[in-house]
Amino acid sequence: MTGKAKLTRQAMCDRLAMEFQDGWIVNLGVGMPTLCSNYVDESRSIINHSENGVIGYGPLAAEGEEDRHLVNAGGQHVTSQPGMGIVHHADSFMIIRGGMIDVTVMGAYEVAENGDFANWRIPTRKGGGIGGAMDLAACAKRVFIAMEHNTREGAPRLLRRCSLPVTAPGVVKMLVTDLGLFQIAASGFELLEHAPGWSPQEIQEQTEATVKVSPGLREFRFRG
Amino acid sequence: MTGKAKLTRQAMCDRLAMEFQDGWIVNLGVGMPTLCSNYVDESRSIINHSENGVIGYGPLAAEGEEDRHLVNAGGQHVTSQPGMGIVHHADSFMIIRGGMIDVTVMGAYEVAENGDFANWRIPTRKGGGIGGAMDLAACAKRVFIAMEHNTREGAPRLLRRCSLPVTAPGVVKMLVTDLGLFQIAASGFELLEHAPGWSPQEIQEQTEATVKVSPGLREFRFRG
Amino acid sequence: MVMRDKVYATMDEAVADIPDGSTVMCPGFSGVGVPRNLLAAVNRQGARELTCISNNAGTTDELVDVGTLVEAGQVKKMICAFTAPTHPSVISPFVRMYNEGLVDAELVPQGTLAERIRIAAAGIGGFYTPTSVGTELAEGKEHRVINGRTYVLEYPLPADYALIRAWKADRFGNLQFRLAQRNFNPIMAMAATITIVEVENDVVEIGELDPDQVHVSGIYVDRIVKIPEDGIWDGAKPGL
Amino acid sequence: MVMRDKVYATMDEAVADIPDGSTVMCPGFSGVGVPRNLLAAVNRQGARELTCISNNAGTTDELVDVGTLVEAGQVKKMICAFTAPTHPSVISPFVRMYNEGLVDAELVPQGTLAERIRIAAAGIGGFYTPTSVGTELAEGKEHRVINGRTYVLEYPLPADYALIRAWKADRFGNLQFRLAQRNFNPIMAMAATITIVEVENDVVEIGELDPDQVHVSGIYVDRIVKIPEDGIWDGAKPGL
Repeated sequence: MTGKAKLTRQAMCDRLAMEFQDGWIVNLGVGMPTLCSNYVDESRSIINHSENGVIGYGPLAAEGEEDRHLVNAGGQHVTSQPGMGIVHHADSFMIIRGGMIDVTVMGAYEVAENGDFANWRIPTRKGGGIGGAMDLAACAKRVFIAMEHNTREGAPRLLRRCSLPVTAPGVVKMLVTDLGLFQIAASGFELLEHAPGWSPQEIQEQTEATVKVSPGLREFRFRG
Repeated sequence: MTGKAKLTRQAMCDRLAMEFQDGWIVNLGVGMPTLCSNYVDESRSIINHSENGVIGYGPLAAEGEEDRHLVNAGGQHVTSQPGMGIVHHADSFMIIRGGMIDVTVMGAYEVAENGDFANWRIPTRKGGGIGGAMDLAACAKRVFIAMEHNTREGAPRLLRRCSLPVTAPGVVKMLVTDLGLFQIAASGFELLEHAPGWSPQEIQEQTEATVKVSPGLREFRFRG
Repeated sequence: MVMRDKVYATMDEAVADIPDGSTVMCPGFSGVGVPRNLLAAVNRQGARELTCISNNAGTTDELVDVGTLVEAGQVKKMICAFTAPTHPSVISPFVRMYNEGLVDAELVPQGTLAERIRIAAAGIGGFYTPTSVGTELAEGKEHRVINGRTYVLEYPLPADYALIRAWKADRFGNLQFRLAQRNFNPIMAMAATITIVEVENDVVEIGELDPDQVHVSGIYVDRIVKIPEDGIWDGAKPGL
Repeated sequence: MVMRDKVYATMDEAVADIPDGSTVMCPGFSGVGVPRNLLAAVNRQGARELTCISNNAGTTDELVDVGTLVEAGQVKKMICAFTAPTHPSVISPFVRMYNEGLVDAELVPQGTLAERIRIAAAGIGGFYTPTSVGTELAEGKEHRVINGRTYVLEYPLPADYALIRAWKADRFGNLQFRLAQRNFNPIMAMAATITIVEVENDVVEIGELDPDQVHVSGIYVDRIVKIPEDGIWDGAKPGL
């Protein structure tokens, strides 16, 4: 392992959020992905959707100003925003299964070059935590993943095939790690942007799957 | 045909309405069945449900006092009533298919001794008019029918088997005609109450199916 | 952050791009909640070979409804819960044309119609309903016994366009309906690719509707038009 | 005409008849809309061998939720969307007992859970969903390709009782929810045989709620209890 700096979680999520297009409906998974909401391009209309049926909520509530009835899917208190609307859980998943979510951003344990990903179960532990992940993964128009490039022990997470039970097969379109931004095409992982100071070769060394280098490879873009 | 008086439509529907029990949710079909709502036992809570998602509406609106947004399934303007609630069409049929309707009252062309009835299609004419009848017939806890005992031409309508395409098989529990009140049991039509002046024998003569006479046979009960 | 403003100036602009051959959802029940102004605009616009999904196929009265499009020869097929008149003597334009073979139709029980529309919006591939079992309409459909009860399999009914009549809206497209006006409007608004709304009452600023009292989220709505003073109203105009 | 008054004086009276072996729906999501007072009453009442349907199986905090019943040994089986902790270090009573084989569980994707509850209320025998296709959870389930997409068949999830937390109610049982409190509450209220509601705000007279703004019709509600001053509130009490 090199001692070079890796991307912060906030930088990773800001970068994904730059991909959100005007008019998109966005569902941000629990944990790191919620950081995507910190990057807001004021010229774009981005609608936040949460599994519990809150459509169009605003930023996190400041401490002491929480509305006890208003939380996102991660249980964080969020703020009310003009144009917000509420539906019940079955109607909320009509939105998800109906294909209205333009992008869902989730964390993962593993992502494979065929677009499979795994984030709900570790076979050595009993049970699993699915929540809305399988519905979102199967039905959102795009699945983006934000995760560390390697496990804490340094094992690779960008694999030829997932070793863990998958959440949905073949759905991941874009992936950000602390080493760069990737898209998944028919040919597998393609490195679009590399963390400053990290060469494609160095990133390949941290990766089990083959990393193809995009013809337009550039340095990682930070919130500007 | 005899010249004896038959029951009026209002008397027929009042009689069925006497069967409505406290707490029942009632769906009244277009036409004659809507007359059932004229008989109101003030001590009973009867909730009117209409296919268009109006739950708990009140009596017909007086002329000049119609609310243009409030109609029942027959397109009649009805009145608002305390406790009323509105749902959309899919949720309205959740109520119906979900088995929440204690009784549906409908008109029919024919009723058979096995509980089949027909009210949606005449094979000599193209097309049919189903509306909510098939959902109600298949899913309400009880199906009551109100209809004339014979066709205008004098042909019987209480049959051994329906000659017309059925709306639902084996569902009719109670039937009122202008000659009396019947229940349908495993053994077929059972005459419970006869129109004044009509003997069971005379009623049988107007009927194709066998009419069993109830041990408790009595004269038809009018609104008291 | 901004939310999109979806207000169009006229009914005609809002329906201008509906091409021939489209599938169009037309809500309304017993004359209430019918998008009469949008239907009149589609009639003027002239799109043909339409498949229309609606509870009924038009009445015999003078008001604009889906039957207006049928009578004008714009409709190839109706998908609805009534293809014959309730009274044999009441012959709507649709009934006459259907009897003459000038328009096709698919007859669907009303609850099945509503749920087929809902599952089109809900991303569900099919559902098992007890409705129609044992009738002519179930012939040829897949039957299945689940927990001792017999059901038939029904499939989703999506559409390219939904024409919606709402009571109130905000400029983002959050909608409210009044009383029996609701009927098929919310589920059709959710099931169509493009949803176009005519509004009886005010189109208010974003933020003026209580989020707990939104009947259809604006994420489902694409175009909004306020019914003009000289538009088609049912009875008295709201607030007058 | 009268409408039934369904108000009960206490939580304990409202849950007194829940027998051992019942299936009980427990809504709530991220700690909001959880029927904490009714769950506390069921805990006092002591019904055992319960099957509970809930998004999750309880948290590690001190607040009463379905996990309270699990920890007390009242629950035989959980049907929920989480049977493992999100963070391996956060071991709720349920997780510990599940790992030790003291409680059974069925793991269901959240959208499938919601729709299975809804179709139980809707009289539908089953539905085809794309969710879970290609995963371990779809193994052994019937698959079907409809219009080129693969779905799995899922069945209804009914219950004997639903414990509901609402914002407002009238005495007939028409309910309103506030913001994210809505979550599973409406569909569970509709799907259970007996629906029991704890109300945060006022229980108002019949006729005081706007019919257009009723989130659950009173026809689905059997018992209503106002949360008492010394009941279990989330944060500050409403209106205070």
